[in-house]
Amino acid sequence: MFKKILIANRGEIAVRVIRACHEMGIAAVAVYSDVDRASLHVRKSDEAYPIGAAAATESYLNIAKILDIAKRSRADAIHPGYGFLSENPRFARACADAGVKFIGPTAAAMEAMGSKTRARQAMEKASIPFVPGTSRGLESFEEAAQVAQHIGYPIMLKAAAGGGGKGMRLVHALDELKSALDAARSEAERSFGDREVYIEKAIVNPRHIEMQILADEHGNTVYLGERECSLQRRHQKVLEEAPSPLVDPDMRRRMGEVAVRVAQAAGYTNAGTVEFLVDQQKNFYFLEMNTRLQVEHPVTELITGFDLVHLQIRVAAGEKLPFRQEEISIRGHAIECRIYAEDPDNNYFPSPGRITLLLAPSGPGIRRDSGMYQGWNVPLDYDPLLGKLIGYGTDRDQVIARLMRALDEYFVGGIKTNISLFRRILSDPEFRAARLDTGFLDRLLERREDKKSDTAAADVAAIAAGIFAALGTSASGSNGAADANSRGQDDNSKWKAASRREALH
Amino acid sequence: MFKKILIANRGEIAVRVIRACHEMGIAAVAVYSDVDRASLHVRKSDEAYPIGAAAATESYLNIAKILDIAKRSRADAIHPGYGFLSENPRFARACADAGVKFIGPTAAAMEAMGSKTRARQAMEKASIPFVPGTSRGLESFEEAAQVAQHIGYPIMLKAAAGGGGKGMRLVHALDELKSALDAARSEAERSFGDREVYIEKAIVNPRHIEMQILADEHGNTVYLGERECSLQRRHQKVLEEAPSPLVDPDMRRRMGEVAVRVAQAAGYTNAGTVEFLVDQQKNFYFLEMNTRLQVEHPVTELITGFDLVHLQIRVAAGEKLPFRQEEISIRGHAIECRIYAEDPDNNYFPSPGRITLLLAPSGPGIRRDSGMYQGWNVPLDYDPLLGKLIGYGTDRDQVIARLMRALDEYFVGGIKTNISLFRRILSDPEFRAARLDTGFLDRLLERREDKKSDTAAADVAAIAAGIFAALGTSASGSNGAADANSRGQDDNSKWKAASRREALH
Amino acid sequence: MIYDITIDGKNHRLDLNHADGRWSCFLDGRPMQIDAVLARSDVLSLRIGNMCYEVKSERVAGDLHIWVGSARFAAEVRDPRSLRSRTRAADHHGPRKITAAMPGKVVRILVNEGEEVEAGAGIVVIEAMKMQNEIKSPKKGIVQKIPVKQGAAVNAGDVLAIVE
Amino acid sequence: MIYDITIDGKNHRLDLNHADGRWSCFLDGRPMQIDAVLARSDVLSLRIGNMCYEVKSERVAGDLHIWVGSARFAAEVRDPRSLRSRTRAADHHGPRKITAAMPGKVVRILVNEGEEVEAGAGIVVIEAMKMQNEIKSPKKGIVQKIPVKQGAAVNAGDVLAIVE
Repeated sequence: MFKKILIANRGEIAVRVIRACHEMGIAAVAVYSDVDRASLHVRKSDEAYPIGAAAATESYLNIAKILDIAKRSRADAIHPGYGFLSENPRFARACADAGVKFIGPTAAAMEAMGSKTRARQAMEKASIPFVPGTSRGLESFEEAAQVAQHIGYPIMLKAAAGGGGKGMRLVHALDELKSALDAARSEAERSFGDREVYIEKAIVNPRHIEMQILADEHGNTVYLGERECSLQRRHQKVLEEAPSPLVDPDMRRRMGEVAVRVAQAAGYTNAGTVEFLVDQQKNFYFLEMNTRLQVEHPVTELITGFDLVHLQIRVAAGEKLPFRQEEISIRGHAIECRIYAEDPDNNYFPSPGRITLLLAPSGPGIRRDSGMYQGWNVPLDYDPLLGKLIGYGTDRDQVIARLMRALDEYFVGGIKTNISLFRRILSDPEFRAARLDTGFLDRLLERREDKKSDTAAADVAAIAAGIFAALGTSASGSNGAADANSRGQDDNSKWKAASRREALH
Repeated sequence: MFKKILIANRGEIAVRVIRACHEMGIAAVAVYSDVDRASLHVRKSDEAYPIGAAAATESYLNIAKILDIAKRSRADAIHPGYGFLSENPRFARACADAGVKFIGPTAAAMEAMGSKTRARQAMEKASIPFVPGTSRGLESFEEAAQVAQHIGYPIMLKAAAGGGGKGMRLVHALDELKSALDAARSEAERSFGDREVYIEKAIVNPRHIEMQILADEHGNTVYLGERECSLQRRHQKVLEEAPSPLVDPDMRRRMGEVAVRVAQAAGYTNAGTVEFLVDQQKNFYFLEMNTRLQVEHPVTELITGFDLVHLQIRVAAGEKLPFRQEEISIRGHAIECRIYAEDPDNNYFPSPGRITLLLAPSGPGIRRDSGMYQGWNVPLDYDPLLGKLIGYGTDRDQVIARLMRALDEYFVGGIKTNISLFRRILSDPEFRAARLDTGFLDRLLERREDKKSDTAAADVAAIAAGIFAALGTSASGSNGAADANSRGQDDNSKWKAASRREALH
Repeated sequence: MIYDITIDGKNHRLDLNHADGRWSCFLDGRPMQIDAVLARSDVLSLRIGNMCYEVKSERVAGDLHIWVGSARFAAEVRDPRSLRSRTRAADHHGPRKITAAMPGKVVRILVNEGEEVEAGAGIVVIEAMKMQNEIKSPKKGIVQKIPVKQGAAVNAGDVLAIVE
Repeated sequence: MIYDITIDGKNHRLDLNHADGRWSCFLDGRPMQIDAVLARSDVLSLRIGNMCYEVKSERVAGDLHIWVGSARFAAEVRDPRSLRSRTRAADHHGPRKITAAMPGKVVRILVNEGEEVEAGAGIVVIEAMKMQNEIKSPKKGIVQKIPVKQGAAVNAGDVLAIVE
């Protein structure tokens, strides 16, 4: 087993991996950019090294610097988390060259899956069902027009190197095709340095369902059940659940077996995710493979009882899978809410800043994976994911009720977060009935939230505002409310000081 | 279903029940004594009523006051938690008389199990194996001597009304019997107002294993697996796990079926626990039944995937059990650590006071049920249980490693706690090998903890102590450490103020 | 102590006094039976009658929010005896300031000082966390002043423009 | 700034200076490369070389504890230039005070003022959380003073007896 693992990441996933290391008796090495010295992953690490400026290219994306730290700290493996370098075959290869184990698939497997067109070619060979369309980049507008007519509109133009919705265009008819093709190509060029674009049939209101797989380095590959990831905004997932309410045991077995064949076709090792589009007739089509740990891996952990990061590390250390397919069972239901520093009143624009108060939920069925803490200044340089609230219950209704309860306990003061969005989603009748597709969230957000004016609660707010001001006033005096439970030590918010000044004026 | 439930308890269990109520859409009514206004269960309730002085007899044990609040608040049910009135048949009967549903068994079932001798008589009738001895109170010393000789020394003298180790004496030979009998009788009289004492064969180094059962009001009774509760100090449990490492599926089934027969013999409804002593040949003997929710119920919840408090409420509302015995399966392993406000350096004497800093663990496999918060003043009037840290893992080794990690994250500043004790237990080779019996903890505590002096860590402490003092010094000035992450708002600890004064002197 | 309190745009007058461990409270003239404990800084456990509320207080970019359970209210508290707060209250009727809702970088300025803009017209573009946000004019008017420069870092609450 | 620091009974001299966002640090004359961030009050993220430590600080009943990860150290910090701390330090050599480790009630007083006691002899019995605790003399000596009365409530740190 490894003695020391370098975590080439930050935020909640770095904390997640550090915890796994500590549970396995492995020392955890953190790296951090200039704005991340006070981050939770540094606090929780055993060793920590600065790696440069805030810009990711100077730090978390800088292969040479990270490998230099691996060497200086004598780490024998690197966990890349998700994002940053996690799906970069050059990094995987550089690790191998430097004699440090990359905890993930081989560079070759990544490359096979990294280009969507190459992946489609491989799947074609392995007889995997995928969304109809081309498996090669489009040569010309004429070819595009021909293919589109052949498979029928609407069609999707997609960047071969794509991800995160970049270089993607939905085309309803021939007259839109030319400009869409040009736009997709130039966006692909700008985003990925690769203008290759291909065509897929557009599936109307599809569901996005993905299958977790795990493969050891001895030829054993298993699937660990699916996740329902249809709730997306701007092609970014917001809430995920497992199992999918759509998938029955037979469909799960069929999708799982296809996912295992996809992984085997790519010579895949370690944890990975095979994404499928599912149409309204429950046909499923291979979409792409994510060659890393997913943000939403905890929902799979909760329903299977396994720890995927432990397993990633054990597989990377050369161990065989400790279970066979038939020993994996699914029990209960899990849902993950991605807590972002985003402003719901401002179109979910990122909202960094200092967290002045943090009340975290706990209790039965609640798991919290987080990279934040009270007093931390959320930097504005990275993805605004603060943490994840994951609920587990006997069934879907119970976990929904449980998350509603936990969301009511969750309070992140001083910055805007999307916590209120989850209350809307979880209490939506369509969501409760599991009528989900990738358009669900946009439709929900288009509807104005009917804020019923709660007069009683407004009265409570008025009284409380006055009491807060009054307590600020007599901070050093004696007053009953404060005496009943000695006052917090933490008192010098500007506002209180201000109201104190005013009251004494 | 109930609309409003009154929780006749405080601390972590009151919070636990409030959470279940909120998850089920039921309003939660809290009651609190004079020293508990600032307690977490009041903060989290929907309605809260003061019920009197700190002394439990004036508040949490006062049946008339609690029923008066139930009436005023129009609660349609009462959850008693554990301790206080939870096993008091007079209370259960008073609830029934007042038309409020008591969430637990009937008064009659409690009475059948409340007296240990009556319970033994019932078990005798139902052919349940119990520890050899008398099923009736001892009339005289002569009778005691006769019975003791018949079953063979060592024997245990036990109070019929007993609990918590009170009125219990281990007797090795005849010449100790007289004084032990007198002592047990007078202690039983003092503790329970009932001097009835009976004899049981003393089982050497027994294991204490209990079986969770659940019965609806329609005649259905199931068992939910066992808990290993051998780790006790002064007959109080400290750490519990499920499943028991000793119990295999066949033994579980046999114990479970006996437990169901015990419950049925008593006409038992709702959640309950059947305690067994297990000897070194794995024979198990009925010991007693706890007619309430146990402190350690979460370990059963984690391995079965059920929520016992939800089920208690549903059963009390007249619902049928939502599953049959064969639908209950056990997966993984769970361990609970009871976090007490106790001083490990002072023989685990209770240590109330103000919590100046609370860092709580989270992440994979960690559940935290707690009644404390930062800034709270732990009152000295009640049981010192602050909360419970419960770990879940794929197997026993993983959950032990996970709890070690979580204990390292756990920090309760300002008061003494027993957190360090769990590090000792979980890293003990005997514990890891699952060689457990009820004497384990006393043996562990008799061994001096070999505190190896860690010079490197002491150097770190020295430097940190200086930095804390220096930062206190320049609290309002600018310094890099503080600037890197703007200083906590919470700064006016006496100590810092003092070091500031000194430095400026 | 009397406070003028605005909750989500609606004005209330609160007469609040504290003596001998008890509060007396009149909200808009109505007597309210209250009992309050500051559990920790910015967290109040408030009983009104026997109803129990966990109330949180926060400032985001200068704005005071009061949360009753999970419902957020925009709040302003003024002590009528205070000259300072009266002056501040008057602020709201002057030219309209457009402030940054979060820290970020000014990537583009879309209008010139002196230019007339419609309500909803873009004024500046701010970038944070890899996303760009166009800050719009809240009303029709003349852009009096744009105190920020392209490329500048701004903090939450900084004034980006003033529209008269 | 120079501090005399006692950690678990062992004395250290710490020379600590902070300028331009960097610390210079000498522990018992050895130069240490350190980097510190106060994550929140009483929690320090401390790097020494590249090793990383989460250090917590607390006071329990007047005693300062420094926790390095999960290892607790008893600490005393004195600024040698401070007269006050010198005076306090001298305290330790006077008669021995026996203080309450936690709040509770005095249920019994076992000795009289002026009585001679052995080390380990019971002095008073304190009750808290339904348990009784006998407070013992730390040394052989004469009981100078017992400032508490039977039935009295005591707070953590209160002097229960002085043994000379």
